[in-house]
Amino acid sequence: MAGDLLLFLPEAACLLMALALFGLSLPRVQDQRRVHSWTMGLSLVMVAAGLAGLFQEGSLFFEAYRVDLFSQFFKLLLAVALFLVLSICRQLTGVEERYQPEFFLFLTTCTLGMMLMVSAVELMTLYVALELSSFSLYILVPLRSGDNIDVEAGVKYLFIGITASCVMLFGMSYIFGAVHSTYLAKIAATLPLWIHQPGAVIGLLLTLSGLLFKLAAFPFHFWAPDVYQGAANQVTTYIATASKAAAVALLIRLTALSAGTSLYLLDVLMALCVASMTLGNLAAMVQSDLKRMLAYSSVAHAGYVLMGVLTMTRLGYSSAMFYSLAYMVMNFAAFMVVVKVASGGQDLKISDLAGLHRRAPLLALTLMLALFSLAGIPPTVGFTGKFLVFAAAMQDGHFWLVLVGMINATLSLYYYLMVIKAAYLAEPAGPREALAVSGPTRALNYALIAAMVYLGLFPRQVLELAEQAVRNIF
Amino acid sequence: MTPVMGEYIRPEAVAWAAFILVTALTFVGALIAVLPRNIIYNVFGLATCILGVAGLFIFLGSEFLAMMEILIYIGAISIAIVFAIMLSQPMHVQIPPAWRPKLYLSFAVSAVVFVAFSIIVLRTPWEVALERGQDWTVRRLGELFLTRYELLFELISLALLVAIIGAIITAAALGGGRKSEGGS
Amino acid sequence: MDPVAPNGNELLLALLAMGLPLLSFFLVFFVTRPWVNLSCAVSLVCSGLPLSAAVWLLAGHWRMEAPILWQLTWMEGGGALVTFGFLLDPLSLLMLVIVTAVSFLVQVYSLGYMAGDPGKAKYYAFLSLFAWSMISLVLASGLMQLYIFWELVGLSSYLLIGFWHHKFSASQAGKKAFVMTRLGDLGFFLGIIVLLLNLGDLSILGLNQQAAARLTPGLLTASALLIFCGVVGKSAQFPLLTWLPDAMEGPTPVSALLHSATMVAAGVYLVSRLFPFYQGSPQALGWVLVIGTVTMLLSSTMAMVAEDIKQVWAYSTVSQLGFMLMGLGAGGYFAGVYHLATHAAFKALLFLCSGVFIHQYATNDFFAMARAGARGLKVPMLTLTLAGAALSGVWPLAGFFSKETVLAALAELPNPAWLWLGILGAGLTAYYTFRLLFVMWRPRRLEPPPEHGERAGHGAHEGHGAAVYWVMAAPLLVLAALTVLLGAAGPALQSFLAWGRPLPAGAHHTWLVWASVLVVATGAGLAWLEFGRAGAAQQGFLSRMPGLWNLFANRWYLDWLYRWLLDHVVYGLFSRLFTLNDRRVVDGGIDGFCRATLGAGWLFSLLQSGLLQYNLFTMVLVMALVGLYFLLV
Amino acid sequence: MNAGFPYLSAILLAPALGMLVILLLPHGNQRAVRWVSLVSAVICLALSVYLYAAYDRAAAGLQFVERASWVPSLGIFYYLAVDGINLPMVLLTSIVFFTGVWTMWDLQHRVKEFFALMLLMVVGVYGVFLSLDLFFLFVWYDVSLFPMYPLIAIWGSTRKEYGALKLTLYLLAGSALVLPGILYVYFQSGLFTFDLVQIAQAGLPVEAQYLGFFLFLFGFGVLAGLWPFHTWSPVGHVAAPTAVSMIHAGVLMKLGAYGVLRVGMFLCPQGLGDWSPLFALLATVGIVYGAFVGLAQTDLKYVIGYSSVSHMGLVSLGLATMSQGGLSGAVFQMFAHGIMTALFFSSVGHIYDRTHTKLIPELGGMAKVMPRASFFFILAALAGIGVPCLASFWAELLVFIAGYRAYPVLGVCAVLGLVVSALFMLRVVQKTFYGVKNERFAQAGDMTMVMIVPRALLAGTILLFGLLPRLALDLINTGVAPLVGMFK
Amino acid sequence: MNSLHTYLFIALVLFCIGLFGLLKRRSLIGMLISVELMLNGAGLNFMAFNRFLAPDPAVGQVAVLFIMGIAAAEAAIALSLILALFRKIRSVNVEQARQLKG
Repeated sequence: MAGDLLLFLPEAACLLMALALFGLSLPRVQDQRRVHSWTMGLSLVMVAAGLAGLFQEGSLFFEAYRVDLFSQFFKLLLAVALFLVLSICRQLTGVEERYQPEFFLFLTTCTLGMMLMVSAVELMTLYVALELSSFSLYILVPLRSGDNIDVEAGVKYLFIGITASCVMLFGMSYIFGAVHSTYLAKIAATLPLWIHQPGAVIGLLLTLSGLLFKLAAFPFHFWAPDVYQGAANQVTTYIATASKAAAVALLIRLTALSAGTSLYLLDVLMALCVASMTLGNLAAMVQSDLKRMLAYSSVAHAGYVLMGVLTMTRLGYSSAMFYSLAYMVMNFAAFMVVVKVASGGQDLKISDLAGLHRRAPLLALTLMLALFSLAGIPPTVGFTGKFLVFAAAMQDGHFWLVLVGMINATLSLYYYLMVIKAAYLAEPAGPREALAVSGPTRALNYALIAAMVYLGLFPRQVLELAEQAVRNIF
Repeated sequence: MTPVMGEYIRPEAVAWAAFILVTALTFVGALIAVLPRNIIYNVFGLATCILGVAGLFIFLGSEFLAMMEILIYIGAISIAIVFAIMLSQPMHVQIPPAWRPKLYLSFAVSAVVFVAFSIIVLRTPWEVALERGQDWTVRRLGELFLTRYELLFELISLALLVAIIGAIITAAALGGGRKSEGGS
Repeated sequence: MDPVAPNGNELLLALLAMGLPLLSFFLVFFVTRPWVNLSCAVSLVCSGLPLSAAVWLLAGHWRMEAPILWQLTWMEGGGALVTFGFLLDPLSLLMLVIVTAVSFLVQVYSLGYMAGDPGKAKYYAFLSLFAWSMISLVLASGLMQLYIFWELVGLSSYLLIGFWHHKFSASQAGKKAFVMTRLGDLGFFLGIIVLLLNLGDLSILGLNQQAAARLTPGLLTASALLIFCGVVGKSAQFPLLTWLPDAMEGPTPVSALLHSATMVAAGVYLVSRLFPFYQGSPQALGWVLVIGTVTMLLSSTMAMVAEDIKQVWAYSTVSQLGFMLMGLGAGGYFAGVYHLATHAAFKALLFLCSGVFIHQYATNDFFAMARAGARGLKVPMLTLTLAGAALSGVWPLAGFFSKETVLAALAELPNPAWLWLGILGAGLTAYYTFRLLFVMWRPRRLEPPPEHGERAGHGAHEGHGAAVYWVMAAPLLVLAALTVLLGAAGPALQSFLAWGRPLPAGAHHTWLVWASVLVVATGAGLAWLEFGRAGAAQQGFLSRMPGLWNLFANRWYLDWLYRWLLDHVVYGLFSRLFTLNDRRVVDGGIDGFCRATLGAGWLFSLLQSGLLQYNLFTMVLVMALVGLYFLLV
Repeated sequence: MNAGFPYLSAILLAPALGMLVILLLPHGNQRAVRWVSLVSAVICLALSVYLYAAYDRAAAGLQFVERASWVPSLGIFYYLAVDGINLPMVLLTSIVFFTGVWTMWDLQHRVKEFFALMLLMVVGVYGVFLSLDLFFLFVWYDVSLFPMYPLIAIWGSTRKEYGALKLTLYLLAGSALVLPGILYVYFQSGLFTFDLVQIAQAGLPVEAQYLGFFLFLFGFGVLAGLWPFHTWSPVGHVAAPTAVSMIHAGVLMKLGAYGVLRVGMFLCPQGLGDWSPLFALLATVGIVYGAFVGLAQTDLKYVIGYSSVSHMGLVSLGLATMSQGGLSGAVFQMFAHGIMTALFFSSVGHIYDRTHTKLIPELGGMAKVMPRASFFFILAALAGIGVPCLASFWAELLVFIAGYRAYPVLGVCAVLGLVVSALFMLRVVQKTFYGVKNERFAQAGDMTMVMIVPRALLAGTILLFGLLPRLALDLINTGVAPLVGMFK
Repeated sequence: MNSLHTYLFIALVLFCIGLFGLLKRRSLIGMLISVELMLNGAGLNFMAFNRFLAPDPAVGQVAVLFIMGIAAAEAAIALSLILALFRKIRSVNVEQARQLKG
């Protein structure tokens, strides 16, 4: 049982943290600082647990739960993402003070749901874990204080979410019908029997839709702009980083079921990939709200990830894994700046960044690097991620897809440059005081810059880890 | 039932009648749940439909599930919806008729989905499993919950917990006492 | 005649001649420019020594047996081998002496002429640059080297014409000269490439000896004509002749050096240099003859109506160059070269004399000069007359003999028309030369000498009038001596140029001598009637024919044609259209594409209408399409 | 392989470290920023000159090789080496970099950021020239491009934001073709290595070369100013600050041509054959077109921008001939044009600094006002016209010969373009520097001796290589020769 | 009545009616009701496959049970959110919640 516990270590830590936060949320009056410190401490423990559990392998709960490098990689990613998001929650101005423990609680349960999700190898478990994380987010989105848009965003998120989950369930039922099992391992084992059954393939596709929703890929992306804009900045950060990573993980696991033998699936995924990239990038060009723009850009990035996934090769999967890591780092860096600049928790227009280079040079630098990284400019991690994804697609012979991807990357540069322009060139209308950047934030900035460049130039270790992870998904 | 009766009303016929009844209940309920503009009819439609589905579950061999279906959907969900309706909108206010094209488009796209999926269902050679267990007892379900679906069981309780806390926070706290006259 | 390598002495002298002016250019331009006198001294030394070297070489090789060749690889790549070196043979030695001599004399003369000019040091630097390029051109052992220095000569010309660049016309003229000669060089360059690609050898000796044998006649003619395009540009032949009169905007010594004696003669030199090559293609020589003739007549007519003294000499230069080309085109190698040599002497002299007047009276109009009392300046006036007589071909001056040889060469041609045209040209030359001389000698109204301050020509040089005058006069005397003496040197030069062997003696046409003397006398007499005799109106017969007068004064509307072509075709059509295309089509297309992209973005963002159900509708629609697609596959 | 001191890495690292140091310097310490930049520039220059001298021309081939595995699973190598093609480019970069830093010495506005970005850009440029690994080549290629945006948009002039945006998007659109091309080649070669030399030696399937060259031609061609994808270049030149224009026109445009040569032609020598007529046609159109459009411009920098289009067309034409002479000429032209344009822009930069205008009609008689600046500009113009004994003459000579040999009609058109370019260069010189001076600028002031140094270096280089072309050509010929062998 | 396809069709009809409602209804509560129909359709599918094909008859039942649980939780959250929205904009009409767009 001790071995089992070790296998379950990250989840256990997360659960523990959730319990602790639940306890913290009970008293009527809380000291916000203390809660935050506790949360940070606990999430650090979680990161440690994630690290400790990185190379564990095994299976739990009657084969419904599988611990392997693949899942542990993503768990570590999730733990780190949670830690990072919590680290910018010190001044939680976007959320009313008395709900802050709950806020942390839901972040934690969401993370827990995703951690379980990446390890789940049984469809129902997977589904329920997915719902657990979704529920937490449904609640986190409208927790923002102030505007009306938060609830509206929450409602839209919820309805698109439950529609997607209905579709997903419907698809699962077809898979169940065709394969007679909900265990991924069995499904994969009987691949030749079902792959040419229309019901099964459609079922798989519909199942994927739930994950495409999480990933905000076309056509399940409609929530993204609204939620990004409507939710509190920190929540948006979380949605933009952690939940994407988990979605990628599941997408890989589920797509891998078909082992690349269904041309139909490939075609549909390619179409969605192209549509996501194009639509996201084009729509992002005309945005004036920074978070909304980043939302559309996340739609485009969902397309890039899909490009890696749809190749259904090892290189493709490992590149998608790398990309999700890259995406997490760079997107977090961008949102961190958003959170810091919008210190009142308000929404941030792109034009509000004017004069940032003087108000906070370090933040401006981080933002610029993050945006260049998102645009896929070397030597940042975003480029390396894109490069790997494109390489995977090219290896599979999707020349045109790569071309479209590159053209899209160029398009995307336009709106990223607009932001950089605002931060570096535009002068604010009135005098704005310098932004105070605290020591830890400074350190965080340096760390992020270093991470973006280091991972961009030295992808070797992570890449090898990812390759090792995808070698044995089932 | 006497044997005499049995000669007139054969079990198959009864079963057929019952099946048609539950199917009709399901469809009619579903339509009522969707079509009328008055929201309270829709809830009744949902309840009717649920009854039909519960009947279908019985036909499919699981009385337990039928019971749970009624319990959860009618007992919990429908009631909650009714409360929500009462809290949210005055029932006598008629909602203006819908924009026509939206109706047609919705119908068209749903119909296309229906046709497409029907053909897919028909084209799929659904295969029967080689070995089939026959243990339909509730006991077996309970066993599974504690063994194979242990994690699932825990998970769903966690999910429900989260949902409840969330619902409390959202419904009780959000918007209450704060500026509330916004919106268009 | 296989070439031999130079001995140490020859090598040293030749390299000295080639290298010193370059050294002087760098020294003066980059180092000594702030010290004007030092700069002049450096430059003078560096042009005097090459002159001595040239004379030494000429004297030492008066009876040379074989050409002396020395060369280094300058650049190599892609089948093109560019050598740098020198080829000493009679022609190049003769030309070297001419170039260095005129160059040195002009530099001496400029001491006075440019006195007080703020850019004097720079001027000397440019002169040195020119001397270097010209000497290297003359001595070039390969066609490519010749071409390179040919271009550099053009560059020096550009710099020197535009030397007073604050004058708009000067910079305009410089530009025009550069671009027009460049146009000709285009052909020259293409000709070189044709030869290079088909022959693989660009050495002058090789070309002269083997080209005719190794090239097909068509290619030979084509390349010869292409190369001749360069000559047309550089020697201001028809139709590229109008830059040379404009080039008179430069300082007068520059006109003397570049635009009469040496640089423009480079074209003629090139044809002589490649004479055996040209002989391989009678068609090409025929074209040379035609172009030369046309040019000679056209520019003579222009000279007849010009009132600017430098313009007259410029037109006459053009026409004399055409005359040389006629000689060459007629097969008279010696005729062309001889006329080149004598022309260098008397034309430089003409310009330098005119320079004195211009310097003195601050005007270019010889009518005005005459009225101002030009004939009071004895030395220049006498030398001017001498040189003018030489130009007209008055016995026993140099011009007479060289002109005779050319006419003799023309007389060899089967078609007598060429000869008559040549004689007609000689008559015209005599007419316009004497027209000028008579005007100068016999002004109608003598004005009182202008106030001292009014003749502030090119700077403040009042202080040292006499010294300046004599510095300028000394070179005149030297050149005048040459003008007289060269006539007698004809036979010697002829045997020198023919490697010491007597040329096959052409028939000596006594009647020809008389005919030309008669024509010259007629021309001069006409000029006397109109300009010289007492009571003459000093109005040429052409002024009574306004149509012709306008045609001649407007240079046969050649400039107008070029202007029109430039304005309407180059600027108005090509440049404007290309620019419009660039703005509207190429760049506008890109901008339009970007706008369209943004528009597409706007359209897509409309999908996000805020209405939840439209979004759901899209989702379902895509699902339906995916389902349908499956059915179709 | 030369063991020993890693010269090439040192060249790459010097500006990179310089950038880091600058970033870490406290704000407001502008002196230190300048000195750090200058020191790194001097180090690069010294190393480049040393390499240029120390390269063994007799042995030829790749020298000073540094090769290490980077990501073994993908076959990415850290692979630096020089041969006769990229060594002149490295020298060019060093010279322009050094002079660029010196030229911007008096910059006052946001100094730290400027020099940091400039150093970053230079790192990228060195990286492209030195790397023989496709992955790294592309990485550095983009690294050299993206600092352009802030550099132009912040410190630029006329329509700077528009120009910066256009340039950046355009160039990265070009790289959108290059990356698929690289990946395509990577997989088509079947070697799973990004090592350019290996792929070139193994040879690609001919069909793959066909598509591959197309991608490289148009991808890199955009940066080389290939017609009709050139419009970013004048707009960008006009907007950019002096040093950026210098580096941009002087070096960055060469990256494009270098890319076509090093990647496109080395990897796809057979695919080139089918494209070369088109390539040559576009190049020639560019030559003539650039010259004609240049005629109509009234902004000094636009004129230079279009002359760059024209001159880079010569480079392309040289490449398209696929012959020893054409390639040598193209490489030499890259070098010569780089130095020449840098001189152009640094002179114009001075004029603009002093008069705050670069419109030709407003200027006039500048030769009187600032004779030194005028001298350098006119020298550059003469080099641009192709006056002998200045570096670009030799390059143009080789290109014309090769161009005429391969495509006689296009060759003649290209030579014709040269006359037009003479016309417009001289027109600019006449209108700007000669004629009546504008009294408004009478007190504008000439270059000081300190400011002359970088210009003199550039001018000296033009003269040196013009008088002694073998200094470059002997080297370039060795680099080009193996490639010519591959065409057969 | 004893055929798989019958049930699959019934489920599909339910699902599509739900879809139709989801797209058509403007009341958020009405949309929620439609979603419940869709979930039931999915559940019915599970049970149908369970009855006719699956090796272990418990699996489908378990799935349906969990679907119900999820549906209940979803309904709870959805209703509370709808109420919160109602407090803010005084309406449950989805067409009036359109501040977020573009």
